[in-house]
Amino acid sequence: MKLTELADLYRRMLLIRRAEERLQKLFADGQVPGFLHLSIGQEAVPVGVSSALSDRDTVSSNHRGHGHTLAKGVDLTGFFAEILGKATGLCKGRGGSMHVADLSKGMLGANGIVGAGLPITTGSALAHKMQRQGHVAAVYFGDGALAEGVLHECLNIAKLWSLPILFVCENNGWSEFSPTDRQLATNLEKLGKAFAMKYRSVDGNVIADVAAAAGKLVGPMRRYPAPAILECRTTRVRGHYEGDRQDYRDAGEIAALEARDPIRLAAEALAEAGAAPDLIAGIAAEVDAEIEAAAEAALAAPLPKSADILADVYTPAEV
Amino acid sequence: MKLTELADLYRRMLLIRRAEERLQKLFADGQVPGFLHLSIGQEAVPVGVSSALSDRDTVSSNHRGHGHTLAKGVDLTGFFAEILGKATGLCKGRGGSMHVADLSKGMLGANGIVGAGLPITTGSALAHKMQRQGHVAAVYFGDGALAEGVLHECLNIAKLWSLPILFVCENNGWSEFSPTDRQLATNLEKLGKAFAMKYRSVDGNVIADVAAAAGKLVGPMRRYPAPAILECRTTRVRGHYEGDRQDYRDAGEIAALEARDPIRLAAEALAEAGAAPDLIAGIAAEVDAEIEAAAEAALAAPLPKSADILADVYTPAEV
Amino acid sequence: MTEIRYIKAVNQALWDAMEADPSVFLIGEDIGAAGGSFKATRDLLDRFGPERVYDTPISEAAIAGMAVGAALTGMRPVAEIMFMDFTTLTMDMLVNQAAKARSMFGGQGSVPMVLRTPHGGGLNAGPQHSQCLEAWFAHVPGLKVVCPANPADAYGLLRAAIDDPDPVIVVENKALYAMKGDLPDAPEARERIEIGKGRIVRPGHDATVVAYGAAVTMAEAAAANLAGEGIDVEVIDLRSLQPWDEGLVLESLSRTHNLVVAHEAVEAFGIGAEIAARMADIGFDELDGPITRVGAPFAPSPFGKTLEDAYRPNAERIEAALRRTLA
Amino acid sequence: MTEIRYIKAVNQALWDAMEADPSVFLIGEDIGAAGGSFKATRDLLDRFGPERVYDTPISEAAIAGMAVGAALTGMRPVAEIMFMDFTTLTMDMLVNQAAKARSMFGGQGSVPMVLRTPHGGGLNAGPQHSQCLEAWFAHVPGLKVVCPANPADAYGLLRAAIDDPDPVIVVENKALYAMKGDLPDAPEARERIEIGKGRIVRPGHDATVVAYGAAVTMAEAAAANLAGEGIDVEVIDLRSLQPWDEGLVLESLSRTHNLVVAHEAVEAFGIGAEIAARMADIGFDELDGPITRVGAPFAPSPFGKTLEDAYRPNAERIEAALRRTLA
Ligand SMILES: Cc1ncc(C[n+]2csc(CCOP(=O)(O)OP(=O)(O)O)c2C)c(N)n1
Ligand SMILES: Cc1ncc(C[n+]2csc(CCOP(=O)(O)OP(=O)(O)O)c2C)c(N)n1
Ligand SMILES: [Mg+2]
Ligand SMILES: [Mg+2]
Repeated sequence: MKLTELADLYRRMLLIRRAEERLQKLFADGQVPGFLHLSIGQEAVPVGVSSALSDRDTVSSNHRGHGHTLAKGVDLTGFFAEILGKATGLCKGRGGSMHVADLSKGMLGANGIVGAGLPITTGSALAHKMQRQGHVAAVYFGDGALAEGVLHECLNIAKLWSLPILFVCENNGWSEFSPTDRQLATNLEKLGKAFAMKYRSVDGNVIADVAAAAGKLVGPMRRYPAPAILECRTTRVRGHYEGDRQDYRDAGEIAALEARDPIRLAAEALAEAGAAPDLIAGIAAEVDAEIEAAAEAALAAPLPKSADILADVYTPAEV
Repeated sequence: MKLTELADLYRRMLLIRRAEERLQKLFADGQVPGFLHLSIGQEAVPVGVSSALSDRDTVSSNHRGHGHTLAKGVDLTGFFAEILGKATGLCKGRGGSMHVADLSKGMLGANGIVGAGLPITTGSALAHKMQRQGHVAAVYFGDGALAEGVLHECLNIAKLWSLPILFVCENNGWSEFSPTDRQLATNLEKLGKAFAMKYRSVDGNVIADVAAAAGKLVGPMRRYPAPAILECRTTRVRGHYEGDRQDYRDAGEIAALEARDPIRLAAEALAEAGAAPDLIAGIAAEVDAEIEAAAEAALAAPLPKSADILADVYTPAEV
Repeated sequence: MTEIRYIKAVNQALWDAMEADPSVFLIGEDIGAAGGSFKATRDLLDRFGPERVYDTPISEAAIAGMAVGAALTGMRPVAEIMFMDFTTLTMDMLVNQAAKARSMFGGQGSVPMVLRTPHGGGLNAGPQHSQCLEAWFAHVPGLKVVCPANPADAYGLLRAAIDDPDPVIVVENKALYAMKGDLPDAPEARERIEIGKGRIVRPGHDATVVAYGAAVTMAEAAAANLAGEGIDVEVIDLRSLQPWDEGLVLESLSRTHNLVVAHEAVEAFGIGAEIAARMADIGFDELDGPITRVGAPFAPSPFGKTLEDAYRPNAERIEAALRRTLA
Repeated sequence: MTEIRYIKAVNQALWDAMEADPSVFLIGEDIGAAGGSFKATRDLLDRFGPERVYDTPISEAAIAGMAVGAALTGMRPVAEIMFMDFTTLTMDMLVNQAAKARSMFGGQGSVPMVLRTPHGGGLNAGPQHSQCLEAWFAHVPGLKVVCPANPADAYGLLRAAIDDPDPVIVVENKALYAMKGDLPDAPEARERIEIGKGRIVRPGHDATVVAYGAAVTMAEAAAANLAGEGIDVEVIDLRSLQPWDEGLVLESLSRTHNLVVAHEAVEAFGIGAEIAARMADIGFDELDGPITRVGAPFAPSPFGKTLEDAYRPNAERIEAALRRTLA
């Protein structure tokens, strides 16, 4: 990978990290309504996957969707504003963290229902195939979601109809407060085999690996529609949601997280590829400024008007 | 297998066959309300499986459930009466062909919802495991049902919790009017492998094979609860339901059915095992008489009273 | 004009919509070569090919969910769920996804999907193949629900549903599939019916019966019977259940001062409850007598013939309800 | 007596029921070591072990379906669905299986299962984690539905639900989980509450407010406000939604002659519609004014604070509805 490319991916990952760290503080300050699921430790996955996607490609996401959303290139201020429940949010403050969407960027929404992104994205892939423009769809889901029946339905249909969809599993070993191995008698590799589906597993914390694998899987799909699975072994650093004290995790596991930090690994890779310390510091400064500006703008933005609760339930008739 | 045993299994298969042939005629005469899905050509499966089960073991079934029901030993007159919608039916005429049940025989019901028997039976197996009496549960489902997501959920949980359940798939190659290979990008063997589940495939039209496999799989479960899959390759001779002209099936396939007729194969096996022609004829005569008596009694039985529509919706409070 | 059956009107609407707009496609179980369990999609595979008519595995959640995703990606899917009872497997996709996407995404887009499904009894299909569950969907903000009572409406409401930018549940009635009616021969002359508007089927001034689906014909029969006694009943076909034509019902009530609501669904917590409740509020001053309702009793739809006949609403019960209101 | 929170009352009911009957067991997501998302099952794994408390994979359809099968095999499962919004994934099992088994099998057996699930807003949990869908279940013959409004009822209704031979949906209210109330210290003194019976929370003679769940406290506040103006409002807590206490409501109406129905669920096609419709029939002669309803507006539950506050019913809206009825 070229240095400029790697630097760009690093930048995107750092943006997600800093954005979530900002949200974490805002949450602690009582500024974020509702549940907040942070993806700290998982940033390489969406950045790597999105590096293979364009705005016309579609993705859908789950409850832990900030990274997926930002990596798809949505407006940062609108993103913050949405999570703060502001009128200027991407969804006018009606969705919040679990429902950020930006259809103009092909981001079909975070989702509060585990597994729900799967059929939605499968349908989006069907649309892409019918439209013959070479676009593809990607769906992010966690290892916990592997237990939902709808996964099975979608693997089957995607394979049967050769749909251009990338199933991206973020396997962080946890489903809320339970280790996923107590919830699953199978794994995605075995399921992929059962459906004769192309499957790759990567260290989801190594950006170059994720990007390379995503590129390899997505490229051919554009001309010869067919599904593929990308399983990313990754790490959930924070609790299931903010406020979760994680007393169910043992100290050893938590201590080991630091060494696998995707941001750190990406910075090391950058340095190894010959990046000057300046470059890395410069990126950090830029990102910080960008986050600060966006967060400030979002904080200053107005709350939605109460009178708007009935807006947008239905599409107004054209005039 | 001993001759007497084989003769007994043959007898049970023939009972199902003749019962359904009688129903077929009654349907043609306009005497059967609703949909009628016949299992002609599939009789060896439930008879073989039930040979490994007792009354305290539970089974649940699907829309094509006559064989499953009769093989579990339910009362024949009550069976006919139910399908004719009579007050004396096993379900007082409120269920019909798709809902025949006899809880006293561990028959938890035919089911009009494809795949619905799967979680119900998984739950029944959980109950058996908790009750520690060595009872097991078995669920019958078709190859078409393999596409329903709930299968995936149940395979996972059954394996994860080591539940004493036998998943019995009647693979007849059809899902209504479509060949199942156009609906599935996987098969049960592969799914079984994905869940590391014990799996056996048998010619579902050869009674000795089904019975032997069922016995082998069910036996150990009673002491060491664990799930297993039994896939039975079988043949749907009639249409999806009565009235279906089957113009979507080609002549070759239909012509080949005769040679695989499970009743015929069982009769041949009996003869080979040294049964006198008398024995076979005697069974036939007995079965015919039994069917005739049951059908006549059911035909003569009263219709349910209109006033009863509100009965049994809830369990009356104990006095 | 040609006389066609209700099911053929559905088929014609699908045909015309697919001719008119290449983004319309069909998805469902056995809807291709088999033409659907009730033949609503007959010949459409031949005409439009497998890239417009998708025969699916038995995966209802995926059918509904794929419709949502395709609709968000520029298509106009029309999904078929073989029996309304099986929509129980699609509720997350319809209620949490299709219904909410536009609103929870701040009005960014729409979900122009249609889900067709037949409800109702009369076929002795038993408790899992006869249910009328439309009240569930009418309770869900973001969904629209229509229920045509005759062939012309089956055509017109389905065309309007397919044109509609929002998700529409089109509830057809199995027992009406064989009903005959006229449809214009020229495609241009075949009309869409506006979603949200009801229709006065029979004017009258003594009482109003609000009905939909199979109950419309029953209400007409009840009205015809009472006409012999000099009781003049107005019959309204709602056509659309969400939104429903509150204005039309209120206007009628303000002329007749008596109201009966009739449908095939279970009475308790059914569609009729909302109509009645609303009129007991905004129409209270117009009411001369109790609002009565006719629906199925509180029991699963039974299988046997005598039982199902006793279970299903009919003209006699609507007549009795009218008499009680007018008493 | 000890003062405990609503969530603890749920926990105590589960504890006591499990102590009393070895066939009672729990099944749901993260209900074991984690004690449930809202801590309803805290300590129960420790006390009763993994053979009575089953932590499941994320498989809602299987959870509900397994409860049906276990109930048919002699057990008394109590399933937890983490948010009522996720019951959308369990509808086939609850509606086509649990609700119908007894009736469609001709009364051969019963399905003694309970499904507990929290509804309602107030946590800014957004459109997919706040819905009140109880009207769906109340429309389904064979199901019972209860909704406790305080800690004592949370205990008493859950115990009754677990004892009940038929499937009961116990709808808890998330915003009430922290509410405090008294529970007797001696297990024998802790009472079950009969399913199907409501309770007069506050007697009055000018108007009746029928409410349930979180709306009960709102109705009490509205009544207290109006009392200052000499308007004497009776408040009824339904407790049980299916069956509901028609007799109690009618009796109250025949004293007050004015009726308001209030709940947190969306107003249109909600529980209130049935109450109002029924009273507009059997209680018509008692009514002095329109029956008004208070519920959420016809929109998905919005996320943002200002929006959610504006969306949720409150005492002011109940007061306004009372004034409109009495006007
Ligand atoms: C249908 C459904 N069931 C349960 C939940 C509650 N829930 C939210 S996240 C979660 C665990 C998801 O684990 P995983 O898919 O591995 O994602 P992760 O949180 O690890 O990123 C659960 C059970 C839900 N939101 N939707
Ligand atoms: C949930 C659901 N979807 C669809 C149907 C309609 N249906 C009834 S039987 C059937 C095909 C089942 O095929 P299979 O499971 O192979 O059983 P077979 O009829 O071959 O015995 C379908 C689609 C249904 N009853 N339930
Ligand atoms: Mg995880
Ligand atoms: Mg089959």
